[in-house]
Amino acid sequence: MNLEFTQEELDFQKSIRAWMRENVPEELERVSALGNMPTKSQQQQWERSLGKQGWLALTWPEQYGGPGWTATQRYIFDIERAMAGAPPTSPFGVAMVGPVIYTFGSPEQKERWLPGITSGETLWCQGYSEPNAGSDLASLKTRAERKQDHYLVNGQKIWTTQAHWADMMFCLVRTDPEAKKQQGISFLLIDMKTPGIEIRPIYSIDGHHHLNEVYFTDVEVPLENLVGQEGMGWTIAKFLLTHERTTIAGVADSYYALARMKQAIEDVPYYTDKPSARRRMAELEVELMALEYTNFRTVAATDEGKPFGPESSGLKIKGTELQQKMSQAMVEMGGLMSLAWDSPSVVGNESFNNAPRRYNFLRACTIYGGSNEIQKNVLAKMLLGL
Amino acid sequence: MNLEFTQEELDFQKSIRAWMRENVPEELERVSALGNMPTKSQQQQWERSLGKQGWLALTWPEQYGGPGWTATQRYIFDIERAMAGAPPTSPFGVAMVGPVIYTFGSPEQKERWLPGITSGETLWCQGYSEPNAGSDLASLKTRAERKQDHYLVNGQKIWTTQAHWADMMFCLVRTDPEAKKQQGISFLLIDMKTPGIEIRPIYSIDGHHHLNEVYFTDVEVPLENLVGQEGMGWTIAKFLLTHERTTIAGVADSYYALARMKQAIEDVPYYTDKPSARRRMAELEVELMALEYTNFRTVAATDEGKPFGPESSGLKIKGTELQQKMSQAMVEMGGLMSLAWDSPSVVGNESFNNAPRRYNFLRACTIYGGSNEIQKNVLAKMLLGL
Amino acid sequence: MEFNLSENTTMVADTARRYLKDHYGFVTYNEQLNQASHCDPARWQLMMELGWLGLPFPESIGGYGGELIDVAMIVRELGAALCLDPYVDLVVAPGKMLEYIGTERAIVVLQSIVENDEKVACALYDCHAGYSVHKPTASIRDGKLSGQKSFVPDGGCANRVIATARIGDELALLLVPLESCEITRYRALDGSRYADLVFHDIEIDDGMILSRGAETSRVISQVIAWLQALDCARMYGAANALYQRTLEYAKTRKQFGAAIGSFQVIQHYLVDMFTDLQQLESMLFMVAVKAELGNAQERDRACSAAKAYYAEKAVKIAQQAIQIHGGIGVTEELDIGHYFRLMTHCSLTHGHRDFHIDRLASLREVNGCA
Amino acid sequence: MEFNLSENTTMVADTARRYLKDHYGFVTYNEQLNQASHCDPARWQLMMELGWLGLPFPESIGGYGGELIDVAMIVRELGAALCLDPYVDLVVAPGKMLEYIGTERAIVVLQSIVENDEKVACALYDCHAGYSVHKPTASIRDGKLSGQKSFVPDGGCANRVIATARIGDELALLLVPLESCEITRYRALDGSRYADLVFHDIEIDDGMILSRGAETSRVISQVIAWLQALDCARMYGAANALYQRTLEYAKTRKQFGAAIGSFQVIQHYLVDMFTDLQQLESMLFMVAVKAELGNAQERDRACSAAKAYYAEKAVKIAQQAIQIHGGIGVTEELDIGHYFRLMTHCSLTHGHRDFHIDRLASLREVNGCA
Repeated sequence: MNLEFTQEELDFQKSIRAWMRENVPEELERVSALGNMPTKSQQQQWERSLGKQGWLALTWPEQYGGPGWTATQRYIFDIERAMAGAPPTSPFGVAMVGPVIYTFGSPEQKERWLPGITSGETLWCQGYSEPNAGSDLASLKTRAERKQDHYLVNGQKIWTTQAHWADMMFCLVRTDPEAKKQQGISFLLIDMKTPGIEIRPIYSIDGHHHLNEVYFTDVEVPLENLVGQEGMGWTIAKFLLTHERTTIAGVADSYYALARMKQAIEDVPYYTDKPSARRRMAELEVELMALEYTNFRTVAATDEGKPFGPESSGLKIKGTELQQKMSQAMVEMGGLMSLAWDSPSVVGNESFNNAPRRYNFLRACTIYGGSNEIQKNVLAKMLLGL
Repeated sequence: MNLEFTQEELDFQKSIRAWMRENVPEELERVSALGNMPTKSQQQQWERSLGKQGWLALTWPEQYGGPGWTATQRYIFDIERAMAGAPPTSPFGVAMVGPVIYTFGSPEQKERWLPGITSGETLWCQGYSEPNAGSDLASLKTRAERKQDHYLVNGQKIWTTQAHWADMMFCLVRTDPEAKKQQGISFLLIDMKTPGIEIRPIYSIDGHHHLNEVYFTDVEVPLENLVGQEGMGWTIAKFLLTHERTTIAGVADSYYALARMKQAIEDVPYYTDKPSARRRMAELEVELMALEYTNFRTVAATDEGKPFGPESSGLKIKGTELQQKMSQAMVEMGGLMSLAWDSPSVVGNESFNNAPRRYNFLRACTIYGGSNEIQKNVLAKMLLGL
Repeated sequence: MEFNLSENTTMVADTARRYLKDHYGFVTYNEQLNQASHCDPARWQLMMELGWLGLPFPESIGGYGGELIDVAMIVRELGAALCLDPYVDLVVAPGKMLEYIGTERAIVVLQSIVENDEKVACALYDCHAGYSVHKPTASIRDGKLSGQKSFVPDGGCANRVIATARIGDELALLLVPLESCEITRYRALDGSRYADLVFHDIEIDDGMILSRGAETSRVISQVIAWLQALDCARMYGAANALYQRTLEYAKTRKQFGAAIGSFQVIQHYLVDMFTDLQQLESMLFMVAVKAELGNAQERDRACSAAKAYYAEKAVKIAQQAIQIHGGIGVTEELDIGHYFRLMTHCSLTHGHRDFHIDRLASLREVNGCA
Repeated sequence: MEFNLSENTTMVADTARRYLKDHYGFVTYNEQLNQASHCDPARWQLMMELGWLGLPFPESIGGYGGELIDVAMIVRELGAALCLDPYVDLVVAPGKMLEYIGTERAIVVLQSIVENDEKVACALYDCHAGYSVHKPTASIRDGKLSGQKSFVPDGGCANRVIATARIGDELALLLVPLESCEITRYRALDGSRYADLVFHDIEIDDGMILSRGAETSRVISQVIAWLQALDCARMYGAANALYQRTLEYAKTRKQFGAAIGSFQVIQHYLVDMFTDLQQLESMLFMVAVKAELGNAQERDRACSAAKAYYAEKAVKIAQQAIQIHGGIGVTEELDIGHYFRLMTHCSLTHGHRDFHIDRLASLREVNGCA
């Protein structure tokens, strides 16, 4: 049992902290400090600067462009990144399609797609959900028909985050309509500039445009954009679910949010109820510590080459519940200040003015990637044997 | 919309309050003030004194010995009873078997059993649950075989509250083992002194003896103790579930508990955290008010001769949840004082010393009479149409 | 005790529901959301014809002598319809303020509101003075008003505001033309139009002082109690709409080959929403009666209990409505998310949960319980 | 970072588990529950042979130099077995107190504990002074001790107590023979044996004063931190036992023709218990390491966070265990209800949830967050 970082890790932390201090753009810090989301260019500029350092594809094997860090180093990096006010990197390239390509892809696919991910040049989006395949993903209907030299894709995806930013989409499609539910599904890479793709924005209740519907009408996708074999889509999707969980709990960003919360209260000259706000923050901090140390255990186990233990199974559920709870606390502590939705000037305190946007946005975090109810169903079956 | 009592009701309240002041024995008040349960003789003495007034069978038609009060009067009575430190009356005779007998019983049965209930002389217990028929009551196995001039009863009941006090048990038994689950069940009255009945105490985690197992070995029950027809047991059981709900939420006793809680905190000379205790009590009071006014609506509807509306459906769930929450708050506010389980002298404060017993006892209130999970299943089906 | 709505109140509620069904849908709402003024003249005219403008006020001044419960039933329907028409902000709030002030001057202004001749808003809060309405930072010195007001719900269309300010140690209510203030307008969380005001040494003549001294605090408290009750009414309308829509969705939305309402966990979520909704309705009846009581203790206890309860339970209903709807629930395209914002909004106006729990805890000290 | 138990600690835990399996079952527990003394000589002898009496103390004084985590793993197993042997109360608590005092006199007493020559308890709390251990009401005047102590966990068998008292403005730790006190003995909520003491002008000679002055407070705080961590260890053992038993029950108990574990609501209850249990385990590791830190701020932050978390989540697990078990869970006949009482008990010792949240909130003010 040893909860301290080694001297090497502390040195690493110091160097990352110093780099962050130099390199996180001030405007990005400000975006984070207010609980906002970066614009496409802010996000991409930031990811490119990480890419230049080789710090983007953190979990990847070195041969594909990973930095060769331990899980502990990645965790330290994540803390320093968050506390410096930088946003998390977009998961679609680095955390999702990248590992799929270097695990299941052909040598040509690796060569073609991986460099754009590690450099932050290519932006990806994820084409999984469909209108009638939400929690029940295996019901998806988007059809990819194999023609002479291409797949002909027809159908519709929904809830596609950043589709309007993306260069590429990785997509689950049905290649065999005869096969049973999970079996006819394949994993396809689609260039978002291909004719026949139409993107319709969906505005979220934080007032912003993150999500989209994507319509495919006779979209021709080269055969070489199939990853693995036809019918392997479901296997690949499951592979992603068990991949890397050391930051899934969002501990680093939650600590940053807690720090912002405390700052906001101190910043309001006449804040009337500091003792009660402090108690509430202490309650949140307790939950955050429990999550943090559970997360530490997953990180430490990863560094020892162990498989994810049962302690990691609740990280997504607990992490998202806590994010929601914290954002709600922020809104409530803001009182009337939380009502100023789009005031051109600060009303009382800007962090509180912005708080409801984050609160609203985070309602989705217990829904996407498998709702917490679905997560619990799976845990009951897989882990508890019920 | 009128939330005031009429002048008549206020006068009624005044007279009940005066009577309670005169007639609630001091030792009974003390029992309640400490959150304890009365002994058999305390309970029976109290019920007899109500019986003498004609105030025991409150909901019954006057012809059978009811006082002819409105639901509002009964509600007022309940408040005054509770706030005077008197315990609720045992439900088994007055609220359960009595209404069954005057609704389904023969003239002879009415004449024989009802007077003992209205006077408080006969104590009843309820023989429903069995070891393998808890939430799933219809699985019960206790067999009553029809012989020449009696039923021969064999089997076992469990969780029988006050069986060791009771003169009589009303009992669900299986008279037709061939019939489908609910259909072969009958409703039988059994004299607890009949040979072949054995009572085994079950101690609860409050340290007291309320519950029992009751074993029947070749117990002969006269044929005339069958209520209604054979096979009507399930119908009768369901009738009871929809009967009178104006005090099911336990509002009166919860207000009394809240008052005791406040008193206990004021009584401890060096209580360190009064502001936080007061906030916590305010939170409980808010929930109690919501329950109180929902309960008022049921009372008022009853007086207008309306059937129970949807507002009454959650009363048991909400009422029991709140009782548990309040008793937990009491234990927690007591801090170390709540640890003195059986000290011969007061340690700090006697109400806090006793608090865990009530807290422990009340764990059962979300379980008995159909667990809250079962209640929710039923509401989902019956009321929400799911 | 009697919990039935009177025939008259039922009629008011039914009429409101029909009127909104005919004149205000989700499309209307979305249009209004993007408009700078929320006082649609046609609908305002209709509201006047329905008698809403006079409803909350005594017949003696040209009103219809309605009770708080009547107004609450209208506001409940406004909440259920997501309607942003600033009826409470520009009629009820300033109107009750003027009625309670009761001076000849005040009644004249009230009558102009009732007759739809002008729009008056209330400016009671500062930008960080929390919920304390009795200690404004704005003040009058040497006949000049300076200071600021925030969170003024004027629908983007008021021409005057009733504002609190201090004159020496005294609390006062002033009637200030908006054109004399520096104004920043913005959209509030629920989509309504708010304004922040700065007073730059505005000349105040005696005619602009509606009320001053001890009486003023009492008037404000009475009006705030009305507004707290109406917050609950609006939230109830929204919570009920959310519950109905979510139940319907659970019955029709299929996943894994079955309606999601067939899953036990979803069933229990919905039962919890339903039972909470019943209790929310009880609390609405309770506060709608008690918020107009003369006994300040009982009134404030009722208002704080109701708002604290709503801030927890109605908000929880809105959260669960989104969770059960899944992705579609967090979009601007469906009304669910809009109700959700409304709910958060109303849980923060006129005291959030902490404020009300604290007030109850201090009232208890005086009052004893039950 | 490394969360594995050392080989040595693992051995300590395994040995404890085997020892308890062989020597302590639910039957033993029920017997002990009704005994006036909880110091079974045979088991005490075995504990000594297992090295438990010396484990928490430095080798220099005849101990085995174990760390808090080693002791925590023993206490976890004691919790899991419902064992009432007052190992923490009569060995760890007084022993660490004496070790930290560190005077020759104190070490002599510590050695007599380690060698099983006497039983010493700690008397730190008053009957209504809450959790403030630094301001006892007992005091010494003119060489005589008067006042009282409550909640002294002496297992019904201590012969001396280490008690806090004031000498003028100074805090002191005294070693008082129990025979000189008026004693009331009783059973505590978890079934352990407690005593209340009254001091009637007991003559105190200098040899009875173990420590006085500023140092004393520091010593007490260090010991309390150990005890808070061990509360968590005991609760973890109980919570894990409850979870395991409840999962097993859900798989075997049939209602409506199916195992109750097949119902989705029960499944989600159990998943919540399981994920909470994982986090409880993490917090146990955390506090077991940090509660022996020299940095008082970090130590107290860790202890308060852990105890506040346990008071909520471990208690919730115990409540759910009963709810899922149904009727049988509220009886004395099954161990479930006994674990439930243990859990409530430990959530109240050495600070309840409110106390710890308040302490964290005030530490934050000094510390800043994370």
